[in-house]
Amino acid sequence: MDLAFTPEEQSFREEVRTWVQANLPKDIAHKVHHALRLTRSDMQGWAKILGKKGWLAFGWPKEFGGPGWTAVQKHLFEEECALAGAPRIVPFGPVMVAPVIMAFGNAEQQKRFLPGIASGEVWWSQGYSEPGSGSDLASVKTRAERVGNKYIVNGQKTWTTLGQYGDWMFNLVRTSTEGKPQTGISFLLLDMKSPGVTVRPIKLLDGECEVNEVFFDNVEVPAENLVGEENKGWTYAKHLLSHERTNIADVNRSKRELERLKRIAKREGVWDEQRFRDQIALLEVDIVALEMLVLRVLSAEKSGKNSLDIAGLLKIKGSEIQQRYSELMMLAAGPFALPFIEEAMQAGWQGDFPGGEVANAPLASTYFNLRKTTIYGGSNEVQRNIVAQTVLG
Amino acid sequence: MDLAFTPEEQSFREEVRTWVQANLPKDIAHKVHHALRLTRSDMQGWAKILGKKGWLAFGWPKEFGGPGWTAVQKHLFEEECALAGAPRIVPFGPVMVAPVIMAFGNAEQQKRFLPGIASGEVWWSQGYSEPGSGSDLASVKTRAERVGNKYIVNGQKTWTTLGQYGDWMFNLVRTSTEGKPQTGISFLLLDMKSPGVTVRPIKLLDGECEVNEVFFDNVEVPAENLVGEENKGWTYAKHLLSHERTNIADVNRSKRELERLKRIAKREGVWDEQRFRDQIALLEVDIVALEMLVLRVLSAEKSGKNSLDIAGLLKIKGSEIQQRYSELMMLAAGPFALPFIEEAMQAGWQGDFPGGEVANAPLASTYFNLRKTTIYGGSNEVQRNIVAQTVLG
Amino acid sequence: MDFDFSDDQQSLRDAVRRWVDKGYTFERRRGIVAAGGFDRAAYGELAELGLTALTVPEAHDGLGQGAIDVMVAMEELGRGMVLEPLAHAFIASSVLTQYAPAELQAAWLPRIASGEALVVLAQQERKARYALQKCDAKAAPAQSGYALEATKSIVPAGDQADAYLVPAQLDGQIALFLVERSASGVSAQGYVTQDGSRAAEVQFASAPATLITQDGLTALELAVDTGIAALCAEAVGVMDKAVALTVDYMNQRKQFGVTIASFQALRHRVADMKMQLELARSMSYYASLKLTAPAGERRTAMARAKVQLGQSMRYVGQQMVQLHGGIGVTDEYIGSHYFKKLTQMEMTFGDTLHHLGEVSNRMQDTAGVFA
Amino acid sequence: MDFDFSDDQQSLRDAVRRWVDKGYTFERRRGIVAAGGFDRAAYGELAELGLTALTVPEAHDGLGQGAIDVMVAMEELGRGMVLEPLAHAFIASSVLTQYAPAELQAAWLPRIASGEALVVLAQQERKARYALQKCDAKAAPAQSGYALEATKSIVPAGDQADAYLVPAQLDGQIALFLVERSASGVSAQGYVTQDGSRAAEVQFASAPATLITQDGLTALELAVDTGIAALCAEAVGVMDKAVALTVDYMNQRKQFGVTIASFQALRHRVADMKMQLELARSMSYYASLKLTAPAGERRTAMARAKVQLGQSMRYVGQQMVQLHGGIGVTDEYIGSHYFKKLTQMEMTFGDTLHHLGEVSNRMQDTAGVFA
Repeated sequence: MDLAFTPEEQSFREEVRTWVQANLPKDIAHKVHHALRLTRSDMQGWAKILGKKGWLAFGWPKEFGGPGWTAVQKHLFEEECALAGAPRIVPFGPVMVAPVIMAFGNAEQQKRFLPGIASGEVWWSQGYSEPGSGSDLASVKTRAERVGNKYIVNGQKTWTTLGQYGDWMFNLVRTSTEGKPQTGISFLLLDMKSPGVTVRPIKLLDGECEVNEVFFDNVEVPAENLVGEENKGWTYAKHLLSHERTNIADVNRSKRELERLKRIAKREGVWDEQRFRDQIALLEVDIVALEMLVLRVLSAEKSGKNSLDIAGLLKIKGSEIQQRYSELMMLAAGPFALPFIEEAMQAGWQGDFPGGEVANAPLASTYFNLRKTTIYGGSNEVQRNIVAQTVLG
Repeated sequence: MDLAFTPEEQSFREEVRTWVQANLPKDIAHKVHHALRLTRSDMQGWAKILGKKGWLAFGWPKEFGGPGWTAVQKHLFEEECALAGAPRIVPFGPVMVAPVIMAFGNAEQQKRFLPGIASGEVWWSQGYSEPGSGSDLASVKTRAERVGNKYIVNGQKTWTTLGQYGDWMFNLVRTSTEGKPQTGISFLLLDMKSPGVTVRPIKLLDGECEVNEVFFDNVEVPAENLVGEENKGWTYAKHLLSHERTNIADVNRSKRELERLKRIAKREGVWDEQRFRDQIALLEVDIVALEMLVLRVLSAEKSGKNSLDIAGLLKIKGSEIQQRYSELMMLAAGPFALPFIEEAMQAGWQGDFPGGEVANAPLASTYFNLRKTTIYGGSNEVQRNIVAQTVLG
Repeated sequence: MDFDFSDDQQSLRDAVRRWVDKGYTFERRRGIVAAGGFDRAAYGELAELGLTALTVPEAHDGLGQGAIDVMVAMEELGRGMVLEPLAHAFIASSVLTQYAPAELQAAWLPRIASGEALVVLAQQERKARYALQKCDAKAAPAQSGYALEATKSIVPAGDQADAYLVPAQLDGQIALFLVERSASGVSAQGYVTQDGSRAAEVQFASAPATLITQDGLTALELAVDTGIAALCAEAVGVMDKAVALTVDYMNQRKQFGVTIASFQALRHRVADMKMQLELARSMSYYASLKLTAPAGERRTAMARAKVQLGQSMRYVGQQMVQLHGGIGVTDEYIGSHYFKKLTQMEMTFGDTLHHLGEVSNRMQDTAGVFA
Repeated sequence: MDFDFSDDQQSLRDAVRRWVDKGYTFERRRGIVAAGGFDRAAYGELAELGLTALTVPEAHDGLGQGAIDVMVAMEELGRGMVLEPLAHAFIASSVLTQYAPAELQAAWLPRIASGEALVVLAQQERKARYALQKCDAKAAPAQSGYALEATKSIVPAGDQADAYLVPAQLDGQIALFLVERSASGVSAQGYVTQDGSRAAEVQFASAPATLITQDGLTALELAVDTGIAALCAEAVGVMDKAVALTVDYMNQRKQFGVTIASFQALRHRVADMKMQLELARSMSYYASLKLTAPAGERRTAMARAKVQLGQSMRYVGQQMVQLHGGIGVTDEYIGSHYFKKLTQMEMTFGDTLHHLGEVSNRMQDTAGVFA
């Protein structure tokens, strides 16, 4: 047992750090460090910079053009990006659909889709959830009817994160109503510029439009965009969900935000109030414990000796921590977190923020926004079901 | 709306207070105030004093020899007893079986059993739970077979609180296995001195024997000891359980124990530590909120205008508060709550308690003992089921 | 000891609830938020219902009612998340009645009662957080009355109000002043807050001020306590509705072929929401019933109440969102607005940790409703 | 970064587990508790397993192993709730090795390694609670060495041990001494503690003492931190078993015609127990891995670990009892003993609130496993 990273791992970290410092645009990092709103071009701009370096596809094996990193290297890369204030990599392309295409797509599909994902040129969206189908994914109703060499798609997806920017979309669609709900699902890639696709942004409680409804009205999808076999999509979907949980703990980001929380507490005068400070201390313990849990998973992956089936724990604890730091930031500012001035959440705003501290502007919105973390990606209730299943049978 | 008690209620309180002060033996109050162990004669002694005054049956209507008090008067009586350090009234006779005998027993049974209960002469035990039947009471298996003018009882009861002192016992027994489990249950009164009755005390985790197993081996019970009709016992049992929940919040006792907690905190030097003191403050808020909840129920009973169906809430919150004050008492003493010296929990022990403060002796045992409060009387899980049922349907 | 409402109080509740249900729909509210978070017409309707006059003495054209009537009204306004800051009418009325010179009372109380004048407490300063005794605002004697130098933040409807109650330092202690918005040197910059209501930064530059009392801290404490009691009642209304919304949704939303109301883990969460709601309601009663107690007892009671309400609001709000899932975080759905309202209320008049400190500092040997 | 155990560590774990399962059954343990809570024979068996020698340097007939080996052993002892205070062998070995003069090391370390000498930390004083710097014990130079005046409480196996490590004031600062139980002026009054183990009040009346170090507070901090790391590991073993017992019971106990493992509300509680267990295990690794870090970093790490472990122990212990229902509070059932053990451990070497204060006071700008 050894807590230290190997010299090779440490020099890898140094390499990443140096590169990120040199290549991450300062204005973008500023926005991330202050929770200011990111534009499409902030997100895609950074994706393309990573893509050029070959690091947007950081989780891919070498054979598909990825760097072929170990689990520890991926962790270190993500940690350095997070601490430097890089935007979260939008996962739908490189992290979610790409592994499915690699595992189940044909050579033609791999050649056609993977390069655009790896370069950051093509923005992918996710078509999983539907209005009646949230935690219960197998109940998807969006129909895809095979007519000749096309599928005709009708139905509706929802909670499509950043779908308003999407070029392509991967979808779970129903191609059969026979047998168990799971057996009639197919995995379809769909050009969002196809006729019949309508995207309607959903305004969330923090005032931002981060998710969308996507409607399909007789959308024609070439049959060649079917991944794998018809009616086997549920298998691929599960494969994808297992990848979605990579870094689900998001502990690196929480470490960065803990530092920010401390800065806010100092600025707002509660750092020296024991009662408030203790709350930060409790969070600090939570974050260290979560980081150790993540490191244990990495070590198990690295050695292959012990498997640690605790993705559910990472999701639950990671999301609770995100909610808690945002809550404490808001409570630290107290009354001065209450003004809702949308423009003040944009970089470069020159107005007078109440109390004079514009850095307080996004605190409540972030708190509101992060309520999603215990709902999406498999709600924490579903995660507890899964954990209980592994423990109790 | 008015928070103050009426002048009549206040003078009633004065009357009770004066009487309790004059009649509650000092040595018993001392034990209660210091959580020292009570003997049978402490408990029965106080019961007989109350019985002589006519107040052991304080919840009974006048027609059966009770004082006929209002809900508020009962509350004030219990509060004065609790604050003065009177032992809890052992409820199995006056609070539990008596209302069943009044409501469903015949005149003969009422004449035969009620006077001994009201005077405190006869100690009753409860025969509800069985090893396989805790939260699921309807699954009782103890059989009572009618043979002539007798029932032959075979089976086992458990968790019989203070059953080692019992003279009589009321039992749920199975007289039929037809139909739903609920329909074959009868309510039987049983002389514990009958041949074939064996009482085995169960030692609990705090070292005390507070509950018992009771075995029945061909115990003969005269048929005249059947309450109401055969196979209708479930109805009577539910009637009893509704009475069991009277004062289930136990807020008066918690108020007394909060005062004791503060004394302990001062003695142990944590009263001036903000971190510990805040925990007491949180408990104080909990207790005031619970007391208000209790007063609301009393007011509703008094006026009959609004019914407040929140017995489950009183049980849940009341028990959680009991567990919390005992936990804080133990934590206040910290290391000095760790010695387990049984004799030091008896009144008048003259030994040297570690650290010199013998009042710390029972703290951990009390904490351990009170874990029962979220389990018995309908576990808090069952209570939450009930509350959810009233809210969600 | 009696927690029944009088027939008059029941009628008051019915009238306010009717108005909220019919006159202050979610659509109307949404329009008011979009237009800046305050609607004078809606405030006028509150006045027509008699609410602005509720606690103004009859001698000043008010109804002379007490804290329980306020509680009833605020609960109902909470159910509809009414944006207009009626609580400040109760604050102004109680402070002016108890502390202001007769002529000041005569000048303002009838206008407060009629709804003609909206007078709000302008107390928050940047460095004060929730501490009432921290006050940098300064007053000095001037030709007629006093001149005020101050910056006050997050003043409810601060650019719409007609006058402010302003604490400021005078001769080494905090005094309380009344300043009209139309006075020279007063400027207000308004904005919407997280719950959709309106607030403003208000600057006082040598603004002419009328002294209410030199015993300003005591008066300010009464003002805030009046606000806390009203807020507790309002929060009960908000939570009552939040629980009802959650129950409705859970009985309708299906997953895995059954309503989500059938999942035991979620049912227990609802039981805990109900617990928090009823504890909160109990402590709201307590706060209103203790509002007329001697200052020390009153302050302790408000701190206790706010600790319970703060915990309840956080739990009920967060669980409401969680039990709704995705729909619970959308702007379109009414529930998310209840959550934001509860969040803001926890941070108004002192948050939970602040009041926990108050309770902790004020603890006595014995404790209970009557101690 | 590697959390795998070496083959030797795995063998160690297997050996200790075998002994616990076969040699330290619940029945034997119950007998030891009834007989006073300490069994020298059992301690001898620990020595035979090599555990008392684990961290003693090879030069002193020890095995010269490190904190991870200790962790492995303590986890397994925790699973069996072993009463004999092995952790104090590690404490004595680390303190003597790092602070004692050579001749003192030579005199005691081999005997500690062999199990011949049980040396325990005697540090608790009535007024100190968990503060290490509070110490009323006094030492003064005497003919040969020092004379000690002290009363120490809750000393583990205090009337069975062969010697004590005792902090005491000397020349205005805390120094650390070794005192033999057989020395004149030493008297010990033993008793059983809540978890069934033995402790004693130990009086030192002009007792002859040997100076270990004048830098006693630093040595005491190392002693306590060594104890904390061992305790964390032990607690993981206790909790691991507690969760397993609960799972077994839930899959067997039926109510309403089904196993109680089928109730979702209870299942989620088990998921939370598993969460607490794995967070605790992670922080136990962290504590052991940080035991050799510089003192400041080490102290911070131990405080963080103890906060997590404290929370975990309380949750797992309380839930274990609750999920068992009535059987969980009986003396007959093994589970209640795990609960009592966890309760006592939370209050050993500083409770959760104490260590939260340590974490709070020690916070830096950045935080994480490597900061």
